[in-house]
Amino acid sequence: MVGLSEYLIVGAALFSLGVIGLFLNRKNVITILMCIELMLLAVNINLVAFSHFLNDLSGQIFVFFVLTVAACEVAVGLAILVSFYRMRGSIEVEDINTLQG
Amino acid sequence: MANVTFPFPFPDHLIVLLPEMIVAVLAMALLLVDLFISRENKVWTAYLAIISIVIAAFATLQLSSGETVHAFYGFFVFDPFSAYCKLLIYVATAVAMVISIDYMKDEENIGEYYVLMLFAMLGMMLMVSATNFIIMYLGMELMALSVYVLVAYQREVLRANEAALKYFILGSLSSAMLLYGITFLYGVTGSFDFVEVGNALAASDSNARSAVLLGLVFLLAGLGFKISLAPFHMWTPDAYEGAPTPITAFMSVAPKVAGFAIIIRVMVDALPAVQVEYTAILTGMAILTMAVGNLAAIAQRNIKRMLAYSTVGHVGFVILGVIAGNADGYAGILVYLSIYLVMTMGVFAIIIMMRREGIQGELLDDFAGLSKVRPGYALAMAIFMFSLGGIPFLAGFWAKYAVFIAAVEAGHLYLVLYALLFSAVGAFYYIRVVKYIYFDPERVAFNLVESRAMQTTVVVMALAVVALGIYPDPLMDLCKQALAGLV
Amino acid sequence: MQEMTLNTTELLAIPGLPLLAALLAGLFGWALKDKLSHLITSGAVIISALLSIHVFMQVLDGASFYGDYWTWIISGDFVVPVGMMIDPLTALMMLVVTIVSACVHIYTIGYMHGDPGYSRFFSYISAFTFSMLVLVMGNSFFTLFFGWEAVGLFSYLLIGFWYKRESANYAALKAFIVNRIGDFGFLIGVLAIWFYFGSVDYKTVFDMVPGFVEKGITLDFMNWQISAITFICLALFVGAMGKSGQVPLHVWLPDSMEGPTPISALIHAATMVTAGVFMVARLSPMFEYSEVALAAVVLVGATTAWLCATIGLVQNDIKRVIAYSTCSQLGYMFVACGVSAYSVGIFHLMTHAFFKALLFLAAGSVIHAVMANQDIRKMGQLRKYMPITYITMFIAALALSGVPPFAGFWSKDLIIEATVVREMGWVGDFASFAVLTAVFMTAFYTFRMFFLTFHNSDRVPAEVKSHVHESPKVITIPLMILAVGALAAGAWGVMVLDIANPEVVNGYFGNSLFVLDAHNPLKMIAEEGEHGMFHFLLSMPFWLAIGGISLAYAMYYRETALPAKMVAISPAVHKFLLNKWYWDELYEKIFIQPAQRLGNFFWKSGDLAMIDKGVIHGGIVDSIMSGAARMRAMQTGMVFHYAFAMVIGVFGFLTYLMLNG
Amino acid sequence: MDLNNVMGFPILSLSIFLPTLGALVIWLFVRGDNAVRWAALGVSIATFLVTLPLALQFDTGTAHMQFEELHPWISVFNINYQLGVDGISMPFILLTSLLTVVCIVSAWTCIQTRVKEYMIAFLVLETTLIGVFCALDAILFYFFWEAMLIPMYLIIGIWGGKNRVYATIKFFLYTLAGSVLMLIAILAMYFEAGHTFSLLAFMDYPFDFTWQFWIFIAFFIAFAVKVPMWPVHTWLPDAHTEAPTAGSVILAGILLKMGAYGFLRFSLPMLPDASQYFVPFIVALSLVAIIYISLVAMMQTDMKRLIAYSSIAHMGFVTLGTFMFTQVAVEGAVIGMISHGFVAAALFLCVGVMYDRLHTREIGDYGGVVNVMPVFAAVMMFFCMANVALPGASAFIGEIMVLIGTFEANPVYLGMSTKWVAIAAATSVILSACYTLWMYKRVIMGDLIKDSVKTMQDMNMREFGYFVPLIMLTLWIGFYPLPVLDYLHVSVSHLVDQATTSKLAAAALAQAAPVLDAVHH
Repeated sequence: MVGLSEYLIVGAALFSLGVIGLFLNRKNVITILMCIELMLLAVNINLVAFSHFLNDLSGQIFVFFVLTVAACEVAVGLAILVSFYRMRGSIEVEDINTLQG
Repeated sequence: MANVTFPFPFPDHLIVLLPEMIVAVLAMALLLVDLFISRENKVWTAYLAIISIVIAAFATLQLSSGETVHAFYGFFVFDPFSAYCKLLIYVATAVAMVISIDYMKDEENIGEYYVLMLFAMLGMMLMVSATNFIIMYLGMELMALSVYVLVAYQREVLRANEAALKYFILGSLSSAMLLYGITFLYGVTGSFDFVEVGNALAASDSNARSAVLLGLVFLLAGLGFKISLAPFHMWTPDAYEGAPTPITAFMSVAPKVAGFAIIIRVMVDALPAVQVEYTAILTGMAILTMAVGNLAAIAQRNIKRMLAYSTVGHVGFVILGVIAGNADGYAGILVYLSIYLVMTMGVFAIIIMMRREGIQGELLDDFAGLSKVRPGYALAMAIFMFSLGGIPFLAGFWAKYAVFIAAVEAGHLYLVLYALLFSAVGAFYYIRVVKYIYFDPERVAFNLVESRAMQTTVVVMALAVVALGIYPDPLMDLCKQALAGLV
Repeated sequence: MQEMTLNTTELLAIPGLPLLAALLAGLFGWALKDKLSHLITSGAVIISALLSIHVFMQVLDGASFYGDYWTWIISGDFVVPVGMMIDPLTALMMLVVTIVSACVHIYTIGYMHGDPGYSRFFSYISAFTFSMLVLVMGNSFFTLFFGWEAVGLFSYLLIGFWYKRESANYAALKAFIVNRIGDFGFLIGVLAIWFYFGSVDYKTVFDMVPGFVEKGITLDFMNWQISAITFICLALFVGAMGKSGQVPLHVWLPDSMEGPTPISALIHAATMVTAGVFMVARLSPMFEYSEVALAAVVLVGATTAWLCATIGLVQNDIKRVIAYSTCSQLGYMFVACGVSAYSVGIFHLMTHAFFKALLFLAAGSVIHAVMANQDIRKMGQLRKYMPITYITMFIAALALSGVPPFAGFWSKDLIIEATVVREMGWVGDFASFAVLTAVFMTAFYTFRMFFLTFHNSDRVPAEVKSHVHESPKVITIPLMILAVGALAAGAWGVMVLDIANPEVVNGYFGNSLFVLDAHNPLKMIAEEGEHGMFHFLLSMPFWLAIGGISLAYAMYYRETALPAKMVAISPAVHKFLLNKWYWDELYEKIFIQPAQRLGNFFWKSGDLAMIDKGVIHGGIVDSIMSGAARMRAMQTGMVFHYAFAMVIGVFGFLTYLMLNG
Repeated sequence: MDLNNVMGFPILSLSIFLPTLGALVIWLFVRGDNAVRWAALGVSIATFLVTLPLALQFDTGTAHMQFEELHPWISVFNINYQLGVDGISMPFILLTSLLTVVCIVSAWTCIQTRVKEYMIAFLVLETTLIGVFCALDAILFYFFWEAMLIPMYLIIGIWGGKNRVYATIKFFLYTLAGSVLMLIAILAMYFEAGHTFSLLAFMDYPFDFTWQFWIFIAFFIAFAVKVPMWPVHTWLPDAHTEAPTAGSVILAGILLKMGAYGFLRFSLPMLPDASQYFVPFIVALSLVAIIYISLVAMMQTDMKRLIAYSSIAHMGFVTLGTFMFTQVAVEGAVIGMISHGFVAAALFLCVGVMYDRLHTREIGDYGGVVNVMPVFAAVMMFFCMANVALPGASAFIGEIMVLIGTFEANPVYLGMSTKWVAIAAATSVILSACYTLWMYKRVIMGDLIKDSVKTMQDMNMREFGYFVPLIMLTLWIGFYPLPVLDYLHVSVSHLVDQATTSKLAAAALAQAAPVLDAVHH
């Protein structure tokens, strides 16, 4: 029987992967976007799992909102990234470094 | 599924959403209208946007009766607290628009700029009125997404893009954390509603404790990010420096107001059961924040960056009001934010005017000798700086006073002592600006880009700082009343 | 018994007139011009002198005065009244002060003629006269202190009168600071008096002394105890030492000769420097009850008398010789007071005032004649040019040496006798030895100076010679007036003032001085044996004086090789004396330099290095700055660092909660 | 006839705000440097005249606050606009208004740049200074106390000497660091004493010892920085050296007094037990100030720095007297402060006069000034002698009273009675003469050798004019201090009563009260 904790563990693993990927990856910003998606995915798994085990629909409703917002977020993010690429000619994470100190 | 029964009577208080509706509708309308405004008359977009805000403000004032009114099945609340916060947000947005007019007049597609500000404002309005994590999240994302774009608005400026990118990446991370935290709270309590969460938490057994704490920490991380609490502040200097100056001004006030409002609401409604824990976490954050903000600001040469750190430092002071956890503390936060708004907008208005031919006007050196050429602006800048430093007869003193006294009342004497010492350290970089203005000889010519609107902004803000400094009673009274429905 | 009281207005006028004149001359000197300035000031002081004589006559007839005029300070119990106390002691002092001052005023008209600071000078000396009168006429320790400080101020101003001269400025500074060391003691004495007696006026305090002594109150410092009365007396005596140039605070007095000569006569011979003696005499009701303090007075006085006499032997500056003799004579006066012969001490003070003022003024006349040269090696044979000066100086020299019947003899002889008679253990023995040998030395150096100046060979430089002439009348008349004093004051004192009369305690002074019966030296002298008119022929001092004069005659009357031979015998001793026992060098080494080094150390190492650089900059500012730099360095600009910080933050807080939850 | 009681005339408010109102008028309506000068002079004189009735109508028979004004200010926090003076604060108000006039006159010609800002800064400064001495509400006190920093920062920074930026920032931060502690102490008292900021309520409230201890330390640091006491004094020489003449005058004349006034107003009456407890500590620091600082003063080569150090030494007497808890000593401390207000101010003015001519403060650059400036030399001699505390000068009255009070205080600390403290303090008699007169000798006396000195002109009537009132006041208090002492007597004896009455018994009672109640029920 798959219980709540298994779902949560999966969620936690995904979230951790996302987080770790976020700061271990120094190459490509796209990867970062994917990591963020991964984290949101973890959130959604959590929500759905809780929703199911609590018998409460609102969690699943929230998942839809999160999905929608995530889509918007990616759209905005990619737009900014494109704009950045035009100016900098690179989307390497280590090249995002003019502002510091 | 025919017998759908609403758990509540059909929403009959939709009227309290009137300001949000006005803003939403007018913002979208403005997006269309903007297409029909010729390039030369783009300034009208700004005026229309400001008018929209004025209408919304008017609606808010009309609606506010001192009562607490819920709408949308309790997803939304209109109470004096949210009304006051919204008014602050209106003012901040409107002033940011006023000081944008000159700064942004050469940009392309300027119409969208103001519309985006309106949307960001709408997001904040939702945040301050949210009584539910879902609404809170939506408001927050609406605000954040709009601001990401605004930061990157000058597309041909590298650092603006970079700032936006960083802000975006970290903002997304923080959203994810926030959501992750919310899921655990939901898992323990089975609700997204603040009050229900609060009740459920109070009733929850110790088995769920680690889940609650996990949720709490992630939630605070997400909220802390919005108001730049260390260690979640690191986006702040970069985003502030890269953003167009009016947006920096906007960002350093309006989202902070919304952020603090939502933090107060969450703490009061949802998390009283874990007050000890969140107080401990916030204390830790406050200690870090005050140190980071005030120390790092000393080493800055760019005034926008310096002000970014100064914002971080101020946030460290403001959070004392939450730590205090009493009505005085929350009122103190409102006082602080109101006064901070006035001071910051004034400072940024002057900074914007400093951008002149070939000079960004953002370095401290660029201010050298201002007093000899433009004594009026110099005086205003000095007033703002001393006020930010918390020296009395200027309003900044009362801002600090209002939160500190609440923290002392709650028994956080040492924390206040720590805060006061760092406010003394912080005074150093403020008076250093005065030093540039008054004591140093001028190095470059001052051909300031002035306009009536900017001048008015500076004068009004300076007068307000002095007036509030001498007689802050009405403001304090107002802020106290604003808390009537909340606590 | 109804006592005769004195006219208040008259009493007030005595110090008041010089003050008024001083203010006029000082503030409006630029408008008054020289003539009016000296007329106003001299006139005021002469009137003061006449009034003083009048007062003195009345006092002789038994009149006295005691009263407060106003209150200076009131604070809680602390009340400082300001008033006057006129009794025989005061009256005599007033007499001496005003007469000498009047003579000096007149003398100054000639001496300072043409000086750019003419009216300023008159203003100063008039103001000084006022201060000195306040000092002697006051009825409380505060008036005494006021006068004390005020005379110090004017002494300072007058020593540095010729402000262009570096040496004068230095001397003025030195005089003031050394005096202040004395004042430090005085002040402590006053504090203690207030504390123990709850009053600062003489009468109240004096009345309480016997009862106070019986209580045997002591003062503790750590584990060391000292009787309160001794403490008070010693503290006050430190003040007296400073003002009266007693070893080891004597170093300023010879240097003060940098001032114009009238000043040396008035302030540094006749009046101000005797204030210490006056104080001890005035406070005899207190000193009498402290054997330790009296012994200290004797010890210091005798040491000074002897030590300064030895230095005087070899000095070549005419004024310095006289200055060292002043120190030495002041030492005599203190010895007199110390052996409880207060009346004799004051008597010597009076005679000394006349002959020493005369000596200085005559010396001034000489200096004036030889164009401001003060080196006796460059004088000689001056008697031919300035007979009046010569004669008056001769009188003064004899008086100083203690040759009868000149004034100095009477007083000095009594002092020596009293010293010898009084039993004070080793202090007494030392004092007897010192005062006796000093007589010899005094006579020797006085006449050495005298002969070198007026006899011996003519060593006056040629370019000066044409200028040498007798001084004008304004200078010689005061000399003659004082010469009368130097001649007759001693005899007058013994005859009129009954100083030597063992039957009447304190003679003329009566109750104004206080002597315990057991201490009364005059009685002891009387018990020793009958004193006839020509008793002096049998006394040692007389013969010592004659011996000193004779030796001086042998060595210096004509130009001889003796002095050089003497020097050759023991050059070290000569050098030692010539350098004044190296007191200045000693002070330089043990006080001035260490103080400066300490000041520098405190400043450089304490303030600048330790506090400013160490704590403020190195500690606080640096740590803030390095904190700022570190914060700045943490903001690397790398997104993954920022994200990492957030994650660390989250896990940090989570860990904290889990551990403390 | 008491103006206040009869007519309810807000004379204190008027004194406080008249200068600022004047400054506002000058800022908005007056054009031209000379017009600004005259207007500022007019305002300052008017303020002085307004403050005069405080002295004339003062009731010396009561220790109660007089000319009281009480209006709610910030009702949320129970902060009131409460003003009032007693015999201790009243003289300082007059001193402030008088010295401001002197400052404005002294800056007549030597300030040529930004005259208007200068005058406005001084008038605003006057407001804050008078406010400090009038305030009877702790927050109001703090308000004025801190507000003073702004004009002072600008005065030193804009019109100061070469190293002015360092000096003014140092001054600002030193003082600010001290005063934040004062704020925390005030807040702590607010909660302990039942949500009031009234100084009078603080005085009556029985704080227990722990509270007193910590509050005292916080206040002490704030006041000690201002006084300044060793070792937090190092801002003063720098600030004085770099400040323009009038800035030094007001700094020495008034600002330093605020610290000692704070001790008298806060520490002694509110925290008597802690004050007693800390006496040995403060006595030690005072003696350090008197001896150590005097020695340091002696070695200075910069005249203003020397006088600044001498100020610290003299303030050592003030703190010593303050913490002796005897009527004489405390009155002496107050007189000492007033006197120092004249004397140190005048000495700074003297240096200013010379500085205006040669633009150097180095002692070595002068010498023989008396030859060309005889009148000035006389004036400076007068104030040097006053600085040495010669009797007849006001400083003497202060010092002797402090010494008398110290000598008779007579408790035993560290195995030594205060007699020995008084004796150690009395060494100032010697040391002050050393540094003051040595400087005088090197600067004023001597032959005219330096060419630059030869060009100096004697004082003009304006310069002489501002010394005259200071000379007269120094002499007046020196010879006839009774009128001033009359103002002090009742207030000081009340203060001494407060300071020597332990609050601990009452505090214990107050803490026991609930317990007792519980027992009864």
